[in-house]
Amino acid sequence: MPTMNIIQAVNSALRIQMAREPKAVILGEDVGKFGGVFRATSGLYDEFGEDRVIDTPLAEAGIIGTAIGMAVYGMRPIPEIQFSDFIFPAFDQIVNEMAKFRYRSGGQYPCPVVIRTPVGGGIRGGHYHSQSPEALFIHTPGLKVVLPSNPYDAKGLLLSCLQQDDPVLFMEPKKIYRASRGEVPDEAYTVELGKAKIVREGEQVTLIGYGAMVSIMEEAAIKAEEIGISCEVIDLRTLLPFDLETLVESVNKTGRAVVVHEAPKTCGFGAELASSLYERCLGVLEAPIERVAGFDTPFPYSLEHEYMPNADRVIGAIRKTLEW
Amino acid sequence: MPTMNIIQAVNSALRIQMAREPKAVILGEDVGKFGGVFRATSGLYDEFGEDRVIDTPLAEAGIIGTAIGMAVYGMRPIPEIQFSDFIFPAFDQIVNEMAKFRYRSGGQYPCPVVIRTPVGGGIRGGHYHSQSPEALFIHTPGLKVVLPSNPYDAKGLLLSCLQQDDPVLFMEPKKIYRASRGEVPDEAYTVELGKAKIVREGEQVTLIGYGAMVSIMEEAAIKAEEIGISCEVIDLRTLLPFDLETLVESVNKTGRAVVVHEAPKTCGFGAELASSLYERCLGVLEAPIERVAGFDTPFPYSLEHEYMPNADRVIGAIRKTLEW
Amino acid sequence: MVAIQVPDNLRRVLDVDGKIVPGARVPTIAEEELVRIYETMRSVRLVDERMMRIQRQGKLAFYMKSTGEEATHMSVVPLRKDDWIYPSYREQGAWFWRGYSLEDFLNQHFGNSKDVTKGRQMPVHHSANWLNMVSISSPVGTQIPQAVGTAMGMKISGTDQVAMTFFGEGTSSMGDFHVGMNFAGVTKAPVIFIIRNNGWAISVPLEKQTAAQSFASKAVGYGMPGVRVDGNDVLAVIQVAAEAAERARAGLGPTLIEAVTYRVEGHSSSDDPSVYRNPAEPAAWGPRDPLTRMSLYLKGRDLWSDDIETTLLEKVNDEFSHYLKLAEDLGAPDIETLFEDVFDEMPWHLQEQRKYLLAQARTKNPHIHN
Amino acid sequence: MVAIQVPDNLRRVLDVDGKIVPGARVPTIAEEELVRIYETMRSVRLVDERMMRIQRQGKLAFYMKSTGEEATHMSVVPLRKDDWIYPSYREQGAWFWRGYSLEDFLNQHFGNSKDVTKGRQMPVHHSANWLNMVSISSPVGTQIPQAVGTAMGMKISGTDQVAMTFFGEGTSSMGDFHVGMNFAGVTKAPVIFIIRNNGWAISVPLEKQTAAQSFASKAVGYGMPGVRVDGNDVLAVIQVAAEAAERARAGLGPTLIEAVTYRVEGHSSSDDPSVYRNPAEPAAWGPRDPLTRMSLYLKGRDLWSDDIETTLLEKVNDEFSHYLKLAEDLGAPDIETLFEDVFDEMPWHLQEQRKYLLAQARTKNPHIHN
Ligand SMILES: Cc1ncc(C[n+]2csc(CCOP(=O)(O)OP(=O)(O)O)c2C)c(N)n1
Ligand SMILES: Cc1ncc(C[n+]2csc(CCOP(=O)(O)OP(=O)(O)O)c2C)c(N)n1
Ligand SMILES: [Mg+2]
Ligand SMILES: [Mg+2]
Repeated sequence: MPTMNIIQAVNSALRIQMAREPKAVILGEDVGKFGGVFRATSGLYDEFGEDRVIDTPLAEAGIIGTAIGMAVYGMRPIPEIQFSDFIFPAFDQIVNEMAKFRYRSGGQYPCPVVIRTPVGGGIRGGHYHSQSPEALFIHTPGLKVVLPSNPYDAKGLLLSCLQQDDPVLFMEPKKIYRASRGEVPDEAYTVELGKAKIVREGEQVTLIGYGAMVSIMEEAAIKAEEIGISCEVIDLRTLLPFDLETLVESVNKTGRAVVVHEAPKTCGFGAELASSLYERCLGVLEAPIERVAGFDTPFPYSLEHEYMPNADRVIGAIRKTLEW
Repeated sequence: MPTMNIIQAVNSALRIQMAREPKAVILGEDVGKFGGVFRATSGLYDEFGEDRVIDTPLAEAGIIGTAIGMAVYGMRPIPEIQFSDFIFPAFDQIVNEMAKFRYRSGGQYPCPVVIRTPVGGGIRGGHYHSQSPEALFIHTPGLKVVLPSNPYDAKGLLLSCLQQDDPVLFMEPKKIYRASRGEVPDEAYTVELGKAKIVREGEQVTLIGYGAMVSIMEEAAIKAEEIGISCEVIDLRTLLPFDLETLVESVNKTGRAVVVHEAPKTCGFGAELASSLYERCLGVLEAPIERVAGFDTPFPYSLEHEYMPNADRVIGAIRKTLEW
Repeated sequence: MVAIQVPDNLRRVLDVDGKIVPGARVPTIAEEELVRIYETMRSVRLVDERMMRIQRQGKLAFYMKSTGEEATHMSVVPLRKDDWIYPSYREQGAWFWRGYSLEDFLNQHFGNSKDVTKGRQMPVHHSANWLNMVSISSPVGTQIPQAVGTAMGMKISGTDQVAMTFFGEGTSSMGDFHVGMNFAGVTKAPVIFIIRNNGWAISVPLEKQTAAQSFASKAVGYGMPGVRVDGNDVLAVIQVAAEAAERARAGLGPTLIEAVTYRVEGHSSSDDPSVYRNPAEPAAWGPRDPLTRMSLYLKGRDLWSDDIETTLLEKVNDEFSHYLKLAEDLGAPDIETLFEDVFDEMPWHLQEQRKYLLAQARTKNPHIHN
Repeated sequence: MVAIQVPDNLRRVLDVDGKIVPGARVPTIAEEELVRIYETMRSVRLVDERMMRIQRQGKLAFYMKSTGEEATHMSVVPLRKDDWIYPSYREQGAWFWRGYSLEDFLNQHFGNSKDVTKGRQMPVHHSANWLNMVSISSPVGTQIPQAVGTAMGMKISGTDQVAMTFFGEGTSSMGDFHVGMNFAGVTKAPVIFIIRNNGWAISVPLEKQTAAQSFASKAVGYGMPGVRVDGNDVLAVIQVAAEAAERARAGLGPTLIEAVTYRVEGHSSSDDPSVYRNPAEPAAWGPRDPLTRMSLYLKGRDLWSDDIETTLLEKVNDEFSHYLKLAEDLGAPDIETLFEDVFDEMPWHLQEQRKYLLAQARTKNPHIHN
C-alpha cells in the first residue's frame, strides 16, 4: 500500500470523486493551475479541465454561494476555502443558506456541498492563518462537521462526505498536512461518518480530541504511561454528529476525561463534549472533566507555542483529574 | 419614575448618549426617519440630524465595516443590525476585525463599537427573524456580549456599554420588547457589566438564563413553589464576561442547576455555563445540570411554540434534577 | 428625498395609454398568452388585496403586497419550463405564471399541514421544485450568487437552460450582489438578473442606496450588458427578458435588467410608510399603473373587456375564498416534522430531542413530585 | 491567459525613458522631495531583497515583496500627516514615507519584544497609530469599508482630513469592496481608493477576476470618478492622488484610482509562480520598471547619479544590517502579553488563564505523581 500524507490522501479522494462523478466540480481560489496553496488539488486541473476545476474570483461568499446554486441544481460541488480564517465572508451563505436549504424547502432542495478548508495553528500564521472555528459550525443546525487526524481517515472520511446528501464542512488540520503520513489504499474506500476511533486503549483517564490534537494526546498518553498512568485516547473524527456513545462507554470505564482542542476554551466544542458527558456519566465521574484548549485571546504569532495545547498541558490536566 | 418598555428604555439610553457625546453616531437600515423597524431610534433623527443618525445602504458588512472605521478614528458609533439573523453578512467584520483590532495593533487601536441587535424567537418570524446566535460571539475573543431581560437593565447596561472602550454586541430580546415594562429613571444611570442578578432567591435548584428566558424561569419558579420546590433564578445580563462567581455561589447553596436558552442546544452557551459550573461545583452537585434549550433544528415557523423553551419544560428539568 | 424617477432612457413598448410606442421592439406573443399575462397580473392585484385583508383581520402573521410592480413579475414569461428561477419575496405573479396554485400559495401562508414547505418559513417564502422555483430566503441577496451557481452548473452540464433571479434595488447594495454579478461576468454564466427598482427599501429611498446614475449602470463593472426598462410596461419587460434569455442560451453570458417601477404600498404588513414618505409620491405613480396600460392595450386589440374582467375577478375571488377556508381549517404540521429535513437521515441527537418533545407534549402541565 | 495589459488610456507623466510626456499634468514637487520619493522607492527595492534573503535563510517565517510596484506606494505623498491610511500588505514604501523606521519594520517582522504590535501578527502586518497608519489585516478587503467609516467620521467631525486605502485588483472581487465603495459614493466621504492592479492574485490572472474593461470602470456603479493611471510612473501616481485628495478635501467625495502595475515576483515567500505563470511575462515588464523611469528623470534634472545611488544603498544596507542584528537578538514578548489588549481591562477568565499559563510555564515537564 502506498504511503501518503494528508494532502496526498485528500488529493487522492478528490481524484476518485472527480473521475467517477461527472457532476463533481471543484472551485476556489488558486485551486486550478496552481493546485491550491497547500497543493491539495494538484494535478486535477490538468486531468479534469478548467470547467470542473475552477479558479474563482477572490470572494468566499461567491465560492460558497455559487456552490450552493450548483448543489440545489443537482451538481456535486466541492469548494475549497483557502484558510478557515477566511470562511467568514461566506458565513451567511453557510449558516443561513447552505445549512437550512433542505429544511426551509420542506425537503425539496437538498444541498450537498462539501466545503474543504484547512484549520488550526502551528504554522506560524498568526491569527489569520491559525483559527479553529469548528464550534461555530457545530452550533449551526443542518451542517455536518468532519475533521480527520491522519491520511487514512482523511481520504475515507472525505469519500464518505462526497457520497452523502448533506452539506459538510470538512476541516483539514494544516499543521500536520505533511507531517502525518501513513498507508493509504490507492482505491476508493470509506470511513463511516459519526464514528469516533479509539486510538489507544487505557483504564484511568479518557483523552478526547481531534485533528492535530490527536498526536498531542498520544504523546501525553505515552508519557503518562511511563509514570504509570493508563490513558484511553479517542479521536472524534466527526464532530457533528459526534459519537457520544463511544465517549460514554470509555468514561464509564475510566471515570475521568480530558477534552483537548485548539479553539478558544469559552464556548468551544469542549464545553459541549463535557456537558454531554456529565449528563450521561455524572455518577461515575471521579473528577471534573478537564478542558485543555486555546486561550480566550485572538491566536497570537510569536507566542504560538505558548498558546496551543501541548502534551505537557494535557499531562497537567490528566494529573488534575487524578488528584482531585 | 416613568414606566417604560424595553424599546423605550433603549431609546432613552441612546438619546442620553447622543446628547452628551458629540462623537456618538447611530447608523443602520431604517434607523433614520423611520426610527428603526422596532422604533428603537424613534425621534433621534429629528433631534440629532441625518449626519449623526444615518440611514445606510442595505449592507450589514458596510454598517459594521464603517462603524469600525469610525471607532478606530475616535468616534463612538452605535450601529443597529435590524435582526440578529442578518448579522452574518457582517460576521467577518465582527469576528476578524472588530474583535481583534485592539489586540492585533498591540493596543494602539481600540475599537469601541456597540452593535445593537434584536434577538430571539416568539414573534412568528420563522428561521430568519428568530435566531439566537449569541454563542458564536461569546466564543470570539475580544467581544463583550450583553443581553438584558427588562427595561431598567436594558437602559443601564446599554449606558455602561457606551461608556467603555471595547466592542460590544448588545442583544435585545425582541419577544418582550414591548411586553416587558417597568420603572425606568429618565436620567442617566448604569448597570455594571459582568454582574448577574439574582431575580428570585431559592434553596433547591438554581435556574440560569437571560433575556426573554428570565420570565419563563420566573414562571417556572412560581409554579414550582406551588408544589413545594424552591428555585433560585439568576439573570446573567452580561454573557461575556459572565458572572461565574454568582452562579457558583448559588449552586454551592442549591446543589442543582438548570440552564435555559433559546439557541440550539448543541454547542450553545448552556454547554459553557454547565461545564464551568461542573469544574467548580462537582463536589456539591446532586444531579447533572439540565439544559433547556432550542432544538438542533433551524428555527421553525408553525411549530415555534413547540421549539422554544417554556415554563413546562423548565419544570420538567427541575424535576429531573430533583429525581436523579 | 422624493423617489420618483424621471423614467428616461427606458426601454418601452406601451405608452401610458396602452398604445405601442413607435419604433419599439414588440415581443412576439400569441393572443391567448397576452390575455393570460394580463389575467395573471390582475389576479395578483386581487390576491394581494385579499391577503392583506386577512392579515389585517389577524388571520395571518405577515404579508407583502406587490401592488404596482406586477409587470416586473412577467420577466419569467420568456423562460422555458426547465429554466430555473431564484425569486425574492415580491414576485407573486412569477409563481402563478409558472403554475403554482392558489391552494399551495395559501397553504404556505398558513404554514399548515399541507404547506409543501411544512410550515417551516414565514408567509411569502415559497418553494416549488416541480416548477424549478427555488425557496425564497429572507436574508436579501443570498439568491444572487446561488442563481449564478445554478447557471454555472447548467453551462458545465452542457444544457441550454437559463437561470433568472429577482431582487430589489436596495438589495443591490449587498456584498452578495457584487460577488454574484462578478462571478457571472467572469464565467459567462447563462443568468438573468432582474432588479425590481421600486424606489424604496423599507424606508430608505433609492438615492440613499446608491450614487450611481442608474442600477443598470452597475453592469459596467462586471462586463455585462445593463438594460433599463419601464417596469410598469409588461410588454417591454417581457421583450428585454426575452432578449436576455436568448443571449444566455446562445452562450453570450449574463444580462442585468433594471425594471423601473414603484412600491405603491407599504413594505409589508408591518410597515407604515406615512412615517417616512410623502403620500403625494405614490399618488403620482397612479397613471403609470401596469394593469391599466396592459388592459387598454388588450381592449384596443379586442382581447379584453370590463365584463371579462368582472368574470375573472369573480372566479379568482371564489377560488381564493375556497382555498382560504381549506387552508385555515388545516392545523399545523405534526410535531414530528420539526425534526425532519435537518439532515437526510436523522442523527442520534435529533432523534433524542424528538423523543423528548413528543414525551413532553404528552405530559404537558405534569404533576410534579418532590 | 497572459496578464500583460495594454496600458491604454492611462494617465501618465513620465515615459519609459524618464521624459515628461507632452501635455501631462505634472505634480508640483520640490526638488528635495523628488529625491526623497526616489530614495524611498529605491530603499524599498533593497529592503525587499534583503528581507527575502533572510527569509530564505530561515530567519523569517514569511515575507512579501513589492518589486515593480514601488511607485504605487507613493500615492501617499500628497497626503497630510493628519490624513489616515488603511494599507494592504504590499505598500512598504507608504510606511517608510510616513516615517515608519527600519527598526520598527524589522522588529515587527521578528515579532520580538520591541515589536509595537507585541508579536501579535504575522510578518508584514504593521500598525502605527502615531502615523495614522491603521493595522494591516490578512483578510483582504476588510479595510475598504473601514477606511470609508474613518472618512465618514472625518466628514461628520467637520475636519478636512482624508482617508486613503490600498488593495490589490483581486480584492476588488470581495463583497467588502462593493459595500465600501457604495457607502462612500452615497455619503460622499472623503476617501481615496487605490487599486494596485498588479495583474495577479496569487495564481489567478486578472481576466479571471473580472470581465470589466478595467478596474477603474467599476467606479461607474458607485457614482464616483474612476481614474486609470500608469502605476509604474510615480509622478503620474502622485498627480492623480493629489487631484483625488483635493476633490475629497473640497467635499466632492471619493475617487477610485486604478494603478496599473505588475507583480514581478511571486505572491509571497510561500509562492512559486513558475507553476502557473509564463516566465516571459514578468520579463516583458522589465522596461517599465518604475525605479528606472524615475532615476532617469532625476538624472535628467541633475538630481541623481549612480554615485549617489551607491551611497544610498550602502547607507540603507548598513542600517538594515544594524537593525536586523538588534531585531534578531531580541526575544519574544513576555508571556503575559498574550493576555493583554484582548479587552481594555482584563476580565476574570483571562486573568485565570494567564495565571494558569504562567504556572504551567514554570512547571514544564512536571514530575507527575499518581
Ligand atoms: C441581509 C438582510 N438585511 C436586512 C433585511 C431586512 N429587510 C427586509 S426587506 C428590506 C428592504 C429590501 O429592499 P429592496 O431590495 O429594494 O426590495 P423591496 O422590498 O423594495 O422589494 C430589508 C432591509 C433582510 N431581509 N436581509
Ligand atoms: C478573505 C481572504 N481570502 C483569501 C485570502 C488569501 N489571499 C491572500 S492574498 C490573496 C490574493 C490577493 O490578490 P490581490 O488583491 O490582487 O493583491 P496582491 O497580492 O496582488 O497585491 C489571497 C487570495 C485572504 N488573505 N483573505
Ligand atoms: Mg425596493
Ligand atoms: Mg494583484
